[in-house]
Amino acid sequence: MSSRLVNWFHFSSPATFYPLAGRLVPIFAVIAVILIAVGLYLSFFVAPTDYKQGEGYRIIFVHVPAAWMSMFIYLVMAFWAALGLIFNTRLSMMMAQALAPTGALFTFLALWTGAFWGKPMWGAWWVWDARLTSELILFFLYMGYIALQGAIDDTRRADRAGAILLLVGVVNIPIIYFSVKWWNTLHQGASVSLRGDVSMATTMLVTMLIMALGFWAYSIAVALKRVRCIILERERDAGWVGKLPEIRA
Amino acid sequence: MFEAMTVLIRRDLLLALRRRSDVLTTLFFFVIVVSLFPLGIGPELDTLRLIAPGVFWVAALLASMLALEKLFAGDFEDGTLEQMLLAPEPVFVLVLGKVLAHWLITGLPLVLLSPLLGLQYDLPGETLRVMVLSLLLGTPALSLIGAIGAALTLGLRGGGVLISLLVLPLYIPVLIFGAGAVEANASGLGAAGHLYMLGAILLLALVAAPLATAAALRISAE
Amino acid sequence: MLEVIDLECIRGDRRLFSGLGFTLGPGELLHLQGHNGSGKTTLMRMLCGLIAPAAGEVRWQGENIRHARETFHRDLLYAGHKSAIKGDLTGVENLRIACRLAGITVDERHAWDALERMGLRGHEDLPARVLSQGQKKRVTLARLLLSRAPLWVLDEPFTALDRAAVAFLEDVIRRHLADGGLVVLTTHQAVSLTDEAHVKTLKLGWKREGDV
Amino acid sequence: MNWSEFWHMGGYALYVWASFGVTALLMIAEPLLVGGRCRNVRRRIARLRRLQQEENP
Repeated sequence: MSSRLVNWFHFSSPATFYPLAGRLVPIFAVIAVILIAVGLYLSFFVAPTDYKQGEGYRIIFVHVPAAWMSMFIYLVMAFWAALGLIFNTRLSMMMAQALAPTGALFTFLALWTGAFWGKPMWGAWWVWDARLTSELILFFLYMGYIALQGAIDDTRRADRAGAILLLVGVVNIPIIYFSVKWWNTLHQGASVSLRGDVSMATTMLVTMLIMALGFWAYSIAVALKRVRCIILERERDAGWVGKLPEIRA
Repeated sequence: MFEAMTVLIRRDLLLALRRRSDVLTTLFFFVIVVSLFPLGIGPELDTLRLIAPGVFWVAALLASMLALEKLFAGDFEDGTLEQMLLAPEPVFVLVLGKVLAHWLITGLPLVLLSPLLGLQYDLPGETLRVMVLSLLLGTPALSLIGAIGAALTLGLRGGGVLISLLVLPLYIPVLIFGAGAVEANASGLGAAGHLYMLGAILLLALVAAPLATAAALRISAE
Repeated sequence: MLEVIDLECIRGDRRLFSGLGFTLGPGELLHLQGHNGSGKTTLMRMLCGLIAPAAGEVRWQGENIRHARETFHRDLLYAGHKSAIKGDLTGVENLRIACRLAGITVDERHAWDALERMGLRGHEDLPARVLSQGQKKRVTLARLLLSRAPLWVLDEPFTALDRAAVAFLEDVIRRHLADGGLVVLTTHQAVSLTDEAHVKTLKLGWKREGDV
Repeated sequence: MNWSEFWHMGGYALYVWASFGVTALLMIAEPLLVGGRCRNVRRRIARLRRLQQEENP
């Protein structure tokens, strides 16, 4: 076993990962705050007013990163689920479970901001645009995973059942997106998609990237904090939990 | 190799014959849902003709999902599921048999009945033919994908609602291409493209779904 | 030959047992003892491969059962708490289907004969739901007469059986052991099976490690 | 760009501030909720351990 593999597994035991996560949470939290602050400044004061949509288009600086994150987090959850099933490491299952609420949050935000952007631009709160519809279905997938986790008491079964659902879901996402796109173009003709016509000035793209990275750092911080809770909940009888300073105090 | 599978199929069909009520409830559910819409929307035939594909497909989808809960529940309670997991055959082959039997009991009757119900919506012969074809390709895919949800939620309280939450998002492509095929045919676009896609989804489900269901069964039966 | 090496089981964040190890050779019977909830049933299901162990492994004929799943299942017969019987099918149908699922084709006459020897004369073709608990148990155990699997894992086989059935079942098990079969069973009744040389006991729950 | 124009957001004030506002709200609420959950878990474990110590010192 190469040394790299050995120490990689070293962190896969909850006891060693718990303190590491504790140190990482504040670091990523600070990164997130800085990036989002810069992103907000850019999106309000630097990005030019769009000639067609005026100031309203600035909503994309929240809508797009949230949509990216909702998809990215689901893929990361599926990655942890696959890892957990193959190596039978319970920690990766916990990571997938820790990411779920944050992923659902970003999906909801993507839908919320999409609606608030659609109203002034297209006159309707909800537009059956291919991307928005797929986002809605992704939200159902998140809700399904969280409901399944909640319904099973035995944590081992909950982990592995959730992992299977994630893998089945991740295989279906391209199919769902393709079928929704086909359905969308078929019924409405090539409807102008929400972002199709906004001229992508470089500053806008940069702002979106910075906001996305900020959201990414935020997700890691929240997920790591939540995974610490999950580890404590599951390892409450373990000896090392008893010796923790915050428990003994 | 398929000997145990055929045994399972014959057993489930025998059980369905012995307990006819299970078969009929799914069928009547489909009939009732399809008949409700004209009452809700009004008797104008041209509007009915417009909404028919969607109504039929959503009704078929809900009927198949309702029947899912009983797919493994009976075997789980009386212990035959354990014997299935301990059979010398690969589990996904047995799952294929179970799902095929389930489709023969709940899916096929819908397909055969839909032309009759189509008359309620004054659908021309050609549209009815495409409707039956799309349902014939779609309902097995629904059963295969639904089986994953049934296996995951085995023995859980509130299983029925949970299954629908897990499985509905995965049903959407089948619904889109199924209803789309009928609608495309009615509007003269030709349904070939949709039916091919439906066939592709069915093939993918045939290959992948039993494997996922087998793994889920093994986890749930622990 | 059944080998269990350093087996550990965690159920719902609680460790039921760990470091469990024993071997069972042809003609030997392992009698699992322990208070309720000590993990007897869990261990039996783990021996069958229904439950994945948290650590350690179970080997049959030197091969880990998780790798050689199909061949192991051909040699295994598991009778759990549940009857594994369909209420709507008759005793004969249940028996024939159970055997076909285990890979043994049994014709009508053999099935009737097996059920008769299990004391179910006249009840063979009744739907199983009308049978009493004891009669259902006999239909389940009728598979032992027709099975060729060397390894039997029986969970509380004697419950709900009357004295005559218990005696008959002990005789069946004795003959199976004599033919070089292996049996793992749990029971609360006093069991006078074979001479002590071949009977191993494993106490669970009293001590961390099982003493064999 | 003075402040009143900024808040006005070219007539899209409602939409822009509803989007950014809810995003900010949720992204502050979630860490607080998780923090609360962690504190409860720690407190419960600490109480359980104290009980165990009293039972068999």
